[in-house]
Amino acid sequence: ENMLRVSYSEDPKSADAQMTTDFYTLPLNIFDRLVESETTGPGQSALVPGLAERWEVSDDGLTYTFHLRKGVKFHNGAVLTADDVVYTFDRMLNPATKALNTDILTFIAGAEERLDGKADSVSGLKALDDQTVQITLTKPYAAFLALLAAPGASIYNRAFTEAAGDQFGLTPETTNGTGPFILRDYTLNDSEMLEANDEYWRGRPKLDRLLIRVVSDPDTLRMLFESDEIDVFDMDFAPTQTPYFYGSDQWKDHIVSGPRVGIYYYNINQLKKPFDDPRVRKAFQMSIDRQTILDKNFYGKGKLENGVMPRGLRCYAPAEPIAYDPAKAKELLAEAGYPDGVEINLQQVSSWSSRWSDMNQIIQAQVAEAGFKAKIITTDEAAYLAARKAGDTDAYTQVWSADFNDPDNFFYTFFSETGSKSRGYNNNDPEVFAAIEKARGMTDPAERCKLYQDLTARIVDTDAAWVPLFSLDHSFVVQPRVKHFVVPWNGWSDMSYYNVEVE
Amino acid sequence: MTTDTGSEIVLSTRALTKHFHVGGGFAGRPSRVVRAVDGVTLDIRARETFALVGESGCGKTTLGRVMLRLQEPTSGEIVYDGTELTGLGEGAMRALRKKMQIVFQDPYASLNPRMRVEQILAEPLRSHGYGTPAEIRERCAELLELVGLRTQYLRNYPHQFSGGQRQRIGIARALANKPDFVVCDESVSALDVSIQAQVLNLLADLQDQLKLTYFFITHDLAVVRQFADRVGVMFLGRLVEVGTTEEIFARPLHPYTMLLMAAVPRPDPRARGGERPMMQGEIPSPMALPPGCRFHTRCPFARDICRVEDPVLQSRAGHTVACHFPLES
Amino acid sequence: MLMFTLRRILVSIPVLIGITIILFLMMNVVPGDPIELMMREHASPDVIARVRAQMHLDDPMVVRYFRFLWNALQGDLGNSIKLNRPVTDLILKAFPNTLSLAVCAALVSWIIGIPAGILSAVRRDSLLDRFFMGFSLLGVSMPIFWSALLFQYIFSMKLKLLPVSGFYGWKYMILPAVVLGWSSAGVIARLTRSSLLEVMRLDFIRTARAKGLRETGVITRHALKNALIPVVTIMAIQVASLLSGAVITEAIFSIPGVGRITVSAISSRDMPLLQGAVLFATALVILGNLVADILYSILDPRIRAQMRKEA
Amino acid sequence: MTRSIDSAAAPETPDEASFLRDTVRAFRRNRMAMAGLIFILLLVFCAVFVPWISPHDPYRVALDEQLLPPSTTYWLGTDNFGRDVLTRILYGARISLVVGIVPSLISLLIGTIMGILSGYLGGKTDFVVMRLADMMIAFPSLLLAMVVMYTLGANLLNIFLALALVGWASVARVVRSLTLALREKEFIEAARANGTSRRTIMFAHVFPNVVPTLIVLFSLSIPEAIMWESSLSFLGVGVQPPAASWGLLVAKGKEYMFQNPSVAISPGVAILLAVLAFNFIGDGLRDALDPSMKD
Amino acid sequence: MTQDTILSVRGLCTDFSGGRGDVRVLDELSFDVGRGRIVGLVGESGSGKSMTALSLMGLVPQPQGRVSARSILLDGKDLSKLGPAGMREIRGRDIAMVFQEPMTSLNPVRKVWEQVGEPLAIHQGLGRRAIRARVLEMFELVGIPEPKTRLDAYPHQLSGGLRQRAMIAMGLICEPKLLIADEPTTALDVTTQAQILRLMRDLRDRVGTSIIMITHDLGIIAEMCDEVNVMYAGQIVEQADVFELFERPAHPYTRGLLASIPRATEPRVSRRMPSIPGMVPNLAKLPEGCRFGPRCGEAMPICQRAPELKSLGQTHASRCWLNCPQEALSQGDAS
Ligand SMILES: Nc1ncnc2c1ncn2[C@@H]1O[C@H](COP(=O)(O)OP(=O)(O)OP(=O)(O)O)[C@@H](O)[C@H]1O
Ligand SMILES: Nc1ncnc2c1ncn2[C@@H]1O[C@H](COP(=O)(O)OP(=O)(O)OP(=O)(O)O)[C@@H](O)[C@H]1O
Ligand SMILES: [Mg+2]
Ligand SMILES: [Mg+2]
Repeated sequence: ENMLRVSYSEDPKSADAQMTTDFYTLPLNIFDRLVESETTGPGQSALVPGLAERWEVSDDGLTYTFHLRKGVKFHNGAVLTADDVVYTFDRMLNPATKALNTDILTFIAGAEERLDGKADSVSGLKALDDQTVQITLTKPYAAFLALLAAPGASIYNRAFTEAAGDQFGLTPETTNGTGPFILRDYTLNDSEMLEANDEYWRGRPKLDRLLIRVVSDPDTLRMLFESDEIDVFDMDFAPTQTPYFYGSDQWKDHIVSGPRVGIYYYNINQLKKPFDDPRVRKAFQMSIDRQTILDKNFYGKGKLENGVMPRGLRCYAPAEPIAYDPAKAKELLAEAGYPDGVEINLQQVSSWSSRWSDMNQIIQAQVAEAGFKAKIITTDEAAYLAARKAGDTDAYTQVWSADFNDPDNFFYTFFSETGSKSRGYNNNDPEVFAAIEKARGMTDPAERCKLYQDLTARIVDTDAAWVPLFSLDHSFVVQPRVKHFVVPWNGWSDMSYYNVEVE
Repeated sequence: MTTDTGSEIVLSTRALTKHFHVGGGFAGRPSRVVRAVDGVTLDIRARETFALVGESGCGKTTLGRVMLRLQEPTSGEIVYDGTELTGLGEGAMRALRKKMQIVFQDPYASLNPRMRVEQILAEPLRSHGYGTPAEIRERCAELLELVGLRTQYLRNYPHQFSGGQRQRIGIARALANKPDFVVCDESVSALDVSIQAQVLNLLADLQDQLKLTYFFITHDLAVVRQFADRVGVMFLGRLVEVGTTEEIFARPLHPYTMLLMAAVPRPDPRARGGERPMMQGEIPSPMALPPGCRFHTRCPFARDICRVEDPVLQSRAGHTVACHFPLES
Repeated sequence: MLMFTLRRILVSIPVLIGITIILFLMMNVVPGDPIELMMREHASPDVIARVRAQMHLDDPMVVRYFRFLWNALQGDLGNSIKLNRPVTDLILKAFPNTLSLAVCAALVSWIIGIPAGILSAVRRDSLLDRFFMGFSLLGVSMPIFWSALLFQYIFSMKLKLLPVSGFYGWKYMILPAVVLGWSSAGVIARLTRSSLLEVMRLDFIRTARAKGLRETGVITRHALKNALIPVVTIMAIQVASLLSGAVITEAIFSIPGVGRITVSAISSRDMPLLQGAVLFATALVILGNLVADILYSILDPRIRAQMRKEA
Repeated sequence: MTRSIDSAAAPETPDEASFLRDTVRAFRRNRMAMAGLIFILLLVFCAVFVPWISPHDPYRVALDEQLLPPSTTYWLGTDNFGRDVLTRILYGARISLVVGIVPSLISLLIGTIMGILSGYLGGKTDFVVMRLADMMIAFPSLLLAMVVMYTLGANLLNIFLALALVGWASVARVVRSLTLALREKEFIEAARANGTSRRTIMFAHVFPNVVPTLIVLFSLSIPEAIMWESSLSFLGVGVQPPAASWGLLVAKGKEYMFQNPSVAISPGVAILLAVLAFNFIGDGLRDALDPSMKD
Repeated sequence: MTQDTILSVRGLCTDFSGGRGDVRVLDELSFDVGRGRIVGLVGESGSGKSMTALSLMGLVPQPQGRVSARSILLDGKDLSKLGPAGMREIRGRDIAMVFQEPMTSLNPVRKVWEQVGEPLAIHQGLGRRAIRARVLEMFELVGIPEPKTRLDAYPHQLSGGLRQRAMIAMGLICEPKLLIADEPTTALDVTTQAQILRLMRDLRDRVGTSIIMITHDLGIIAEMCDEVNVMYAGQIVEQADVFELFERPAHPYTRGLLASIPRATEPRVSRRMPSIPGMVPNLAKLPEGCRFGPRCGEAMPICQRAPELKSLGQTHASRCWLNCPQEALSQGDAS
């Protein structure tokens, strides 16, 4: 039988794209969006029409008019109309929904009011007729289309979704989309079974079925894969198996790898001593031997990054390299008034994958040479979030990969006024804030890219507000019978399996 | 009589009762009652040895413990030396314990295996604020000598002694605070015959020397005859007969007393085989007492009234007996 | 017997209430907000505040606790914050999996532990004794995740006898049950051994020997039943504790059981789910104890009489 | 004096053998227990003096020496950071032994006090204490430990707290039942008859008589605590790296099982041996302290 | 050994190896039991009475205990030459035993009739029905009231007296040649005790079983026994016909014992009772020579040497130098 078996390390908890920020495989396969971002090559994507056949953007960049594809049917047989689109977006902004992905839509006129409960509808959302949706923004936003291709912008059916209420997406009976697969079975913490949608408007997918199993133990996952109970082995779930598969004669030819539009970085909090001093931050940047970490801890599968944008992102351009120079770092520290070194905290969360604690341990050892006495602080996630919000952290390491292909997804997240505070950077640079806001509305792509590249220089080199590390490839091992397996452009584990085939 | 039994009463009980509730508990059905001691009225005279005899489970131990208020009586009075004990507070009772002591049956179980003899003897002294540590040590040595043990044993543990020696330590402990009244609960039953005599002799000597009163619980009638001044016979929580030892042994009035005495094996092969009367059947359970006289189910002389009416303890021919038809000698 | 059971259940009510109070306090005095945790930085403080209000999370603790208690008494344990499903549903779906794992594991531990305990008691201080005790202690001494890996590697990877992981039939049950069961077999073996040794010292064993009974007969007909009384009572409790102790096994063998739900409830501060799961697990332990007592009385006529009298 | 009859025949120097000495002798005759004891002593010695014994730094990161197989320099190989596994195991022994011992002591202390109070005083005290203990026993222990670790943070102190919380109740139960049995003993009754205060009775009579059992419980709860810690470490809420505990080393090493089995197996074997050793010691103590097993 | 001797023990020794070296708990025991006779074994706690019984039964705790004997002839068959399997055949069939504690000597979790009838299953391979019928018969024989209803009782449902009767029924069920009763009435009330003792005597009269009666109560000995062996510290110190023993005790220990028994039948003369000074010796630290020497009021210099059990006539023997005046005197001179 033509079934693909993949795995997830955790239960996705819901198929409702509005309710998750972590697990997109179900939404990507069950629903469609107005616009889709298609993987055109390793790390490359293009926006292509989805449920919207075509669209127009007004000259001021404020009004988007989408013309829906005719005859698209939901899994329950209902026909897609413009009202479904309006409903879907309104549902996301409806405070009663408690949706998590609202920032996709906050540019729409009236979105904030709706979110704050001050309005019963969103003024910027209009169904002009059955096939036409008009969306008005409060101000121009260059990446709006890209946002609409994000999984969170999946389109639901009004009647069905309203009836399902808060159970939408939790069971096969309460899930309904237009996508290539239909949810047939959902066993919490065990598996989800999807079946091909014979009526799919783009044509029936090549797979009959898609099984997503929840396997949380990396060793178990590897053994499942090797005993042919799983078709795709995601090395992100078991990074320590990388050398084994690359070295295995049996498997090394079945590795599918792709760059990830994502970046590993260290956050630095400028609110607290000693990182309030740019020299200390600079010293921190210089005291990390990134190449060694990449080579030894990540088996060399990736590239160093020196900017805010990872390779593959629109507007990406190589930035000024950061040198590994512990001696210089030591000098800088002394200059900043810490000749005998300085204590810093590296924050981590106990439930995170051991990758982060490994990295902290390595960096703890590396920065010691420059005089940073790093202490690793482990808390649970709730405490960590609270501390970060309160500006109590010194530094932590994380990865960010693109939700949509636009620099705004990175710059706004980290260095906008809200992002800088809530993520614990506190890089309170009004010029940067202003520039990021400005870039959002810029329509000339070249100019816009230039601005982002300048911002990179400002943030990374001048302010040393951020420590870029590297971007890693995402590797999968697939069983030989799996065909057309492609790493998605952004390098995620979440992907659409529409094009995959099994022999 | 060899001891000068005074006539003043040192301890008396009035309608003393101790009931145990077994089972039950909240949400359960009303629990069942064991009438371990059921209305015992008794006077014990100063410097006498009062023996309490009866079969296993008849309530001897319970009576002894209740008299010392080691267990709270269910009802009734205990008067010790003019003081009513039942209402006494914790502190006053603790103070009185100096004067009322107990020696237990099992010489193994009654000494804490983890304590040295010295600690065992010092404890009652300390509890009553006897004096300085040096004085206490001196008194411990004195006590040990009193019971005929060498003072160098002070630093030994109980398991290093023989049964008889242990029982002496138990006696020494009871005597630590110079009591007047000592309950001996089967104090020699666990000992070998040859040792039993030693300990009984010791108890007799101490009584003479220290003017003690013994409440002597035992089931061994032979010991009673040789050791006690007066005897109380107990049956299922009741005293059925009380009198001087000689009276009771020479002229038992209660059928139970008579049968009890007949049952004792005699260390004389010539005396065997004589068709002595023998009790039949089982002793009723203290949880389900029969109506009327509680002995009637086993009594060879029971008549109709015995099955209906419970006899009271009354004076008869020099001692007291609870029987509708006391035996005539 | 019925009265006895009823009384035991009554006594366990304060225990259950106490546990919910402790949990409630513990989860409430420490920082961390389930909504914030769920929404991360994606939601503005206003939105979070709104959601909190909607879920009555801002009411005073006492009010919230009594609301929980009141609803729980009516059989409603609320909705999981994180999974957005009724807690009762979640637990009832996951429970049969955990139960079958626990029961199978318990069976394994008895199959290993009881014979090992008997043999090593009978052959006390012999090589056999050492071997069996060592074997059952080995299970105790190996972290579960370690023995799990070992077994998976040997039986699934190398010998290809059993599936690695998952929960789709009896074959899938074997490895997790062996791993979990072996880890508690030592307790059973040790208890069986010491209990049997204890019984073998009793007078009636001498009586049995005085009849001319063979040693095997002495053990099987006289010693064993007595010796197993304490073991059986532990066994019933053990099933209950395995139920809640299966967290790691469930994770490694991808078993969708209660343990996994509970762990995620703890880390996401999902109070309704956590309360529900713990309440459930606790009730099971209490039930296990009750079963143990009833078994006890079935095995031991003295206790049976006692209970009949009490009830 | 006529009464000195007894002394005449009594041994001049009473049998010197004390309870302690008997116990030690019985224990020493148990070969498994002695082997266990020697192993643990050796382990403690190594753990204490490891900075002087081992030439390696347990925290040094040397990524070019990752996952080396056992060699003469690195007897048990190196881990994914190039740290010497043996040295880490010995440093881990420090934490694991402490984790084994401290919470056991705490739960023993609490459990003993609660158990004696509950058993001796009875009544309401008993009801309350036993319901508390029931709660702790009924509360799924791993979950209880996790709740503590998650809510109060993963550090050594909280591990102690969590394990003590889990452990005291069963100690209390055992001590209570011992106390109940002791309360009926005649020597306790004798103390009461002497007017000895309840406090003294509990302290001087009951307590010393539960000590042998406590020792056995202690020796058996150490391995249990070590296992608990490893479970917590596996779940990510135990001891936090770069500190090393055996549980953590195994949990971490498991990831490299197929690249360098020594990383996973050696700390596992350390746990195994230590747990077995403590178990043997515990069994040996139980046999030695149980007077009925003595001849 | 005559035709009428059912058991003849010669040179029975039992040793225990323990923590502090070997201890000889039975030292060269020799005695006979006549057919249909009741032979008493009396002595203080620890003197080795129970150990004698266990040695005869082959039930001495292994591996600490070792039994050896020149011969133990049971009806002509030498038990000391039988292996464990052979002893199993004998136990319960030819020799049976009744133990002291009727409560703990019965298995609490099995019905009484199963336990009482078990020897039949072992030695005669009877079926359950037949066994039940036999047990019922035995219950009637030992005077258990309402025997039918007691069959299915558990031990705890019976009183002490009934339990001891059941034990006796169990002992007699295979009609053994010899019944060993180890303190069968010590745990019982005086009145129940008297019933049981009478029962045992009646049974002997009716069934003709020989009985070894172990007790420390000389009263029971006087009631029950035909012959008596007095034990002291692992040895038989006096062996006599029961009348002989009570009327003419030859050993100072026996005399002391008889004197220190309180008597219920005689009025008190003095509260001070005659007693044997000192205490029973520790078997691991026996005195030189006569084991009773240190406590003996009549000890002589020769008592530094161990006396032999010396015959004083057909039915009497004693282990004391007083019974060998010549030797005692000559030795006394020599030293
Ligand atoms: N704590 C208790 N709870 C319930 N019943 C008790 C308790 N103590 C004693 N009894 C019961 O009270 C009755 C009298 O017991 P007690 O110990 O006083 O008898 P005794 O005459 O001393 O017996 P023995 O000769 O066996 O020592 C018995 O039936 C006993 O079972
Ligand atoms: N397992 C053993 N190891 C060593 N010595 C033992 C053992 N069992 C019994 N003894 C010793 O054997 C001796 C005889 O014991 P036995 O039980 O025969 O005495 P007894 O005369 O029956 O005493 P009691 O009247 O107390 O029953 C005692 O001194 C005892 O200490
Ligand atoms: Mg008593
Ligand atoms: Mg004996």
